[in-house]
Amino acid sequence: MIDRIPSGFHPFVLPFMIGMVFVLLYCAYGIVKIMIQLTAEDRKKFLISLVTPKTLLKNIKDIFCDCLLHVKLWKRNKMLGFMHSSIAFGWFMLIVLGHIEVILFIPERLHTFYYPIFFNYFVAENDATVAGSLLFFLMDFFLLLVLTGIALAIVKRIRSRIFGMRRTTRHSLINHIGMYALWAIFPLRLLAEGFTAHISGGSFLTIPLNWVFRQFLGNDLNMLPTWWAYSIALGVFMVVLPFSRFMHIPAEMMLIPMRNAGLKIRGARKGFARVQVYSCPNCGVCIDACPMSVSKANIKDCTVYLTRQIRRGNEKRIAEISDKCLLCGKCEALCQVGVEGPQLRVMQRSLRKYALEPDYSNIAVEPLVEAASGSKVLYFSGCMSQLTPEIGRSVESVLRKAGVDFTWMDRDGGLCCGRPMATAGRLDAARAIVEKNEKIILGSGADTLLVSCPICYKMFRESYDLPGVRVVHYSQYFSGLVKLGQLKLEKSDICYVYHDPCELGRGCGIYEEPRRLIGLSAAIAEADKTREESVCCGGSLGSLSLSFEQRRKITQGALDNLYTSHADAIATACPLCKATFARYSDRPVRDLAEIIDAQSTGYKQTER
Amino acid sequence: MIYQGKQKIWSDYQKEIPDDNWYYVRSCIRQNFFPASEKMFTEITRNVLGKDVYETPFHTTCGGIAYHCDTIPQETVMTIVARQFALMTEAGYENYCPSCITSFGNYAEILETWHEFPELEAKIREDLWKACKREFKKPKYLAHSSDLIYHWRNEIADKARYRLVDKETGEPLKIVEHIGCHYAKMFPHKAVGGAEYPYVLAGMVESWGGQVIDYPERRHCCGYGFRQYHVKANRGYSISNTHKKFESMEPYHPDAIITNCPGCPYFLDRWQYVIAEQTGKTYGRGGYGIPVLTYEELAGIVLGYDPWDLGLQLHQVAVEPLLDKIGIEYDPKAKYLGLNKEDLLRPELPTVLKCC
Amino acid sequence: MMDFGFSLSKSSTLNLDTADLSLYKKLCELSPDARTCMACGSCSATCTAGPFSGMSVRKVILDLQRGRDVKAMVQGCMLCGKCIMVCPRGINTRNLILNLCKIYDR
Amino acid sequence: MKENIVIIGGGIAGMEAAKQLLCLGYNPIIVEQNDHLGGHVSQWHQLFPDMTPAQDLVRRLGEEISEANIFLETTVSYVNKLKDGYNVMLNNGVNIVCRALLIASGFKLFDATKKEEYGYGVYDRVITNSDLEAWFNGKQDPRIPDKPARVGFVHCVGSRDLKAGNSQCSKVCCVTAIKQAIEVKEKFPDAEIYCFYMDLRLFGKKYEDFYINAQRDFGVHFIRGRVSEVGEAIDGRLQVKAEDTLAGKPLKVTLDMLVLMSGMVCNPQATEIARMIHLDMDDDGFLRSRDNVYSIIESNRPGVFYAGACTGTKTVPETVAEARAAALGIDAYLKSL
Repeated sequence: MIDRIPSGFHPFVLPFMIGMVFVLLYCAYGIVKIMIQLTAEDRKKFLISLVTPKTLLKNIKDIFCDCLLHVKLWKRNKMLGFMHSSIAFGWFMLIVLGHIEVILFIPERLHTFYYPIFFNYFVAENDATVAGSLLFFLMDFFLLLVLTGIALAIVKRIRSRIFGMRRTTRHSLINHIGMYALWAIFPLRLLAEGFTAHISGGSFLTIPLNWVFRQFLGNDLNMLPTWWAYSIALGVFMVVLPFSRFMHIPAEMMLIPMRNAGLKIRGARKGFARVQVYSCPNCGVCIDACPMSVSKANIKDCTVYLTRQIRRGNEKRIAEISDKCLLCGKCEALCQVGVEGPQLRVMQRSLRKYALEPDYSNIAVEPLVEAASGSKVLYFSGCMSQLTPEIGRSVESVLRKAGVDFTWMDRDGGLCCGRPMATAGRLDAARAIVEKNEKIILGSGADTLLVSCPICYKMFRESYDLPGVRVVHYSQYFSGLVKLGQLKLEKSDICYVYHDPCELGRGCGIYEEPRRLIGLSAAIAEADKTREESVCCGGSLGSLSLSFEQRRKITQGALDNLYTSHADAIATACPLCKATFARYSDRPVRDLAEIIDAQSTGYKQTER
Repeated sequence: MIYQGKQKIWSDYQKEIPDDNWYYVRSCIRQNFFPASEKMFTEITRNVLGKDVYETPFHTTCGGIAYHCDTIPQETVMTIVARQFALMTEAGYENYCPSCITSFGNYAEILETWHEFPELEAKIREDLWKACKREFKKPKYLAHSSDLIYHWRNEIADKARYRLVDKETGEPLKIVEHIGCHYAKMFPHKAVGGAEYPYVLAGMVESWGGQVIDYPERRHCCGYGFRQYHVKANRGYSISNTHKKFESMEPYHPDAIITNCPGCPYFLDRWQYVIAEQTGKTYGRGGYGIPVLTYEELAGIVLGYDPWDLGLQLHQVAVEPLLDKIGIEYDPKAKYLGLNKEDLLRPELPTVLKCC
Repeated sequence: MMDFGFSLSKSSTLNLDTADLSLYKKLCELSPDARTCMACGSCSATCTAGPFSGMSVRKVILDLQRGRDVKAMVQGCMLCGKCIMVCPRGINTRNLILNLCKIYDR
Repeated sequence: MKENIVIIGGGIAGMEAAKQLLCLGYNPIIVEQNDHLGGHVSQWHQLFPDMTPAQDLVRRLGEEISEANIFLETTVSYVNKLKDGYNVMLNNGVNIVCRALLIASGFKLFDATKKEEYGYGVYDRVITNSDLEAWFNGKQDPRIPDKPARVGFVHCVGSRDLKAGNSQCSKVCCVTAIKQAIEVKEKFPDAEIYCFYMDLRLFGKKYEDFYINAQRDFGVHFIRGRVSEVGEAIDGRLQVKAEDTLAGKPLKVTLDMLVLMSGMVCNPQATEIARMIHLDMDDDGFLRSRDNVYSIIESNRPGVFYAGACTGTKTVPETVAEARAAALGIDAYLKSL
């Protein structure tokens, strides 16, 4: 292998170089800007995590698995996984191998950016070595891999269903330019290397192609234009990259370490939120995930369009998209990158200025503290449970059977937990409610806060400061009672399909306990979409603007999913889900607590 | 306003009023508020119209104010009223004419109650006998003294010296009529013209040349309302009611208000001063108020009686602008001279309301 | 001004001639369903915050329709959304309150 | 020779019954006091809930009974019971003997002048529901301003009102008020419309939709409270007072026009005939049916049948259905003799 061009330069590398330098500068600028936008505490946390070996290793592993191999996508759909990993990993390998070639054969040119990219143009094969032919083979192999991926990508644009996607994103012009440039890069590279293979050498792909070309075109005149074209495609792609969805490639590499460092979205548009927005690859997985997509009118309100509108700064659409969302969290659960759509929306809502702010200064907590005092276990049923009073009654009955001494904090009504206020983005007002409840709970002297409403449960878990108080959902608590033998469950022959409430499942990660308890009390079936993919009931308080009619369609969609199980009845563990489903369901809807109450006997009763 | 529509309603609410032989009973409070009014009634009916109008010094209150203030039970009021009827019976009359609207309402209510519950009437007869050994016949006709003036309005018009017209322009004066609540609101069919559009005062105004003003709050109470005024803590309500009426009639620029109840002229007159003091607002022209007259005073004016003999100097709101407009001759210097021509001294003048 | 020991009391009458309905009209642009309220009171009866703060969506809507101030009531709302669950007319009451908070101008 | 059946009243009940009786092979004879058929419906503009033109209904029925004997501008002078039927003497001298008699004399609109406090006939801008329908039908009405800014509707005028002599609900006024409110709003899009109601009784199919439409799409204001009094201001506008029972406060508003929803009372003609042949009257002032569940069209006298609003307030579809039922009832009765 010898250096063919004495100067080691040709003008055709310029488009690539311009693009490359532009991207690098842009990313550097972006990193600095985001670092500045982070709070001092977050910045410190992030920087420390980068030098902590454990997180560093995790970062490398995650970046390799997520960005190159797309492991999550493989799990979701093999075609989709193959398409993405073939392009990402293949391209990555082409770059790595290009560098190895330069290091092996012309190490003095390593300082140029472009040599590893345009290697075949700049070299001539003077002696065929085993290493060289192996490298050439690998280069052709990975090029073929990438080309396969590109071919699949083109097919996906036409028929996304093959890839398990009913709907895909409608891309913007700049995304299209980026995409076509990306698609063009590798065929052009194949052409360029094909035209050059008789000089530079090649392998199973490029050599036969060179032979074919030479049969028709007996000269080298086509060589340079194709290298130009290849460089231009690269240049265009890189110049477009920061303004297109392909920004997710560098952004995700920032997102992963930040997430691993434990950062949370704090602002609406800046810092980590910005990284999240840029990390969205616009793949459109969230469109199918979104329960609102049952209505065509809502498709443009999925997370992919939120990130796009935030990048565009279209405030009207940002507000619309943010307000409509149910905050069910399914898009986040299914997102390959991990864009936190719901939290991003809440932060957009928090930007809104209200002329009238809540004022709870008149509400005295003392009588409520008094009402809550007396037992170590404090039961909070939540305000929604007043619309489904069987839940509270059943919890009460089960606790009695199990001989648990408890106080029902909001039997005669209590303050809201504050989550609805928080989801509306009114974080200060939510804080004011939280503080009132904190006073009541801490003042009660209880050490366990038993919660039956997942909405409240999530709020108590995440936003309350309750030192010395264990916050527990009744499914967990009842599981404990069963384990301790304080509660005995008897199986009935009813078959339930369990609906994972958004706030309990995706929100708090509780999937197993309810299923175990139902399994002990009855037969259980699973719906088509279940656990992380469970479909929101449509009643969620997350949405501010969805109309009753739109919600009805969502509920119907969720019910249709549950009906796939052919179960006799629907079980859930959320008063809101229960009330919402009960409105339209063609079969009974029961709360977990009701099922347990019906099928349980207490320790004391079994003694007798 | 469709005048024919009102006429149609008026025709539905006519009452039979005998032309002569009336037993007249005075009001408790009118003689203090507007002392010449009742005097003028007897003067006009007896001397101008030549009617037999009998009165006796032995009659008492009808008990209406105490009844409406919830201080005596209805049986007591009925017994008082029974005694009044006994006096009439003893005097040989059967047409009863109270001067007070509250009394008129009281009598009407009691007669109606006895009609519906004859056993109650029997009990009252017994009570009266036990109390003062008197017996009575129920009056054959009950008419308020304004009903009588209404009945004789055209005769008065024939004898009138003045008409209710602006002497400069010849335009009819704009007169607001205010009917006491207990005149028609309880028993519309016992009132001339009914409760919604009473005709008793409107008829006088029309006969005597004036033009009746119908304004949105015409039906509203003058604001007296017994307990509203008598309990000082409630007086704010009382004056607010009056204020509401004045605000409503203001756009019409009435020349005078004519009333047929003891309390109404008093409150419509005196509250104008208080409203002026409290809000700085007056409702007549040039800082004056709107003169408030009883129907007897108005009858006296058109018949040409001396305004000071009619006691008009006892009104809070100055009547001179009205007298001037009609063209009535009077001696301004005689305003505060007593019957014996002795100087009664000048009253203290209000700060806002202009009072000559 | 002379002190009589009493004065004109403020009228309790709702005067629609002088009532300022601009806030209600503005709200109806954002939440047209506000118009369909039939004052059944379900929202108030179920209100979580109501017993503590005096909030009542029914009264808020009615008072807006009569041009009266609703500040204190709205400030007592905790946005729990139970009223949406019970509204027989499907009014998005929670969004209505949020919109009202947004445009409030008194 | 077809059998005569006298139908008293040529409104839609009489017309529909005549049509059915013709089909059944009888000779219906309609006695109508007005110079035209169709009764109140013929004076109406559009019918709820489908906004059907009232004239279409009357015209259609009129075409279908062209073979019937119709006496217009005719009243019943005397009816007397014969051994097996009735002798009906008309004021034009005609004498008819029939075995079955159908009373379809309908209702009379409550005379709104009786509610003196509302000032119908006294104030310049107070009209009734039927005045408004006449105006919709193109009749000039000087009481209706060119561009009213505020229009009020008073429900239950002469209905559910002991003091007006009618304690019953007139049934159709709520939905009629809403219909007319929408129609007025369509004519005067800038006008604010206020409906003063005590209860909204929107019992029929599509009526509630009407109500929601009026609220949502036409912004009609519904104020719960009976109007207590109406006064005329100096500019001729009307000052209306009511208790806003939802707010628990008195309410007042100045309107450019007020429409009184006059209720239904029994047609005096029915009372007159009832007296002649001893038909029972109900305490609501309407004719008393044999019972109010199963035999609404039957009277207490053999051969005398009822249809429509002579037995109580009825909607148009109810009236038509009763007329059909009455025709069948007469047929069955005559066949049973």
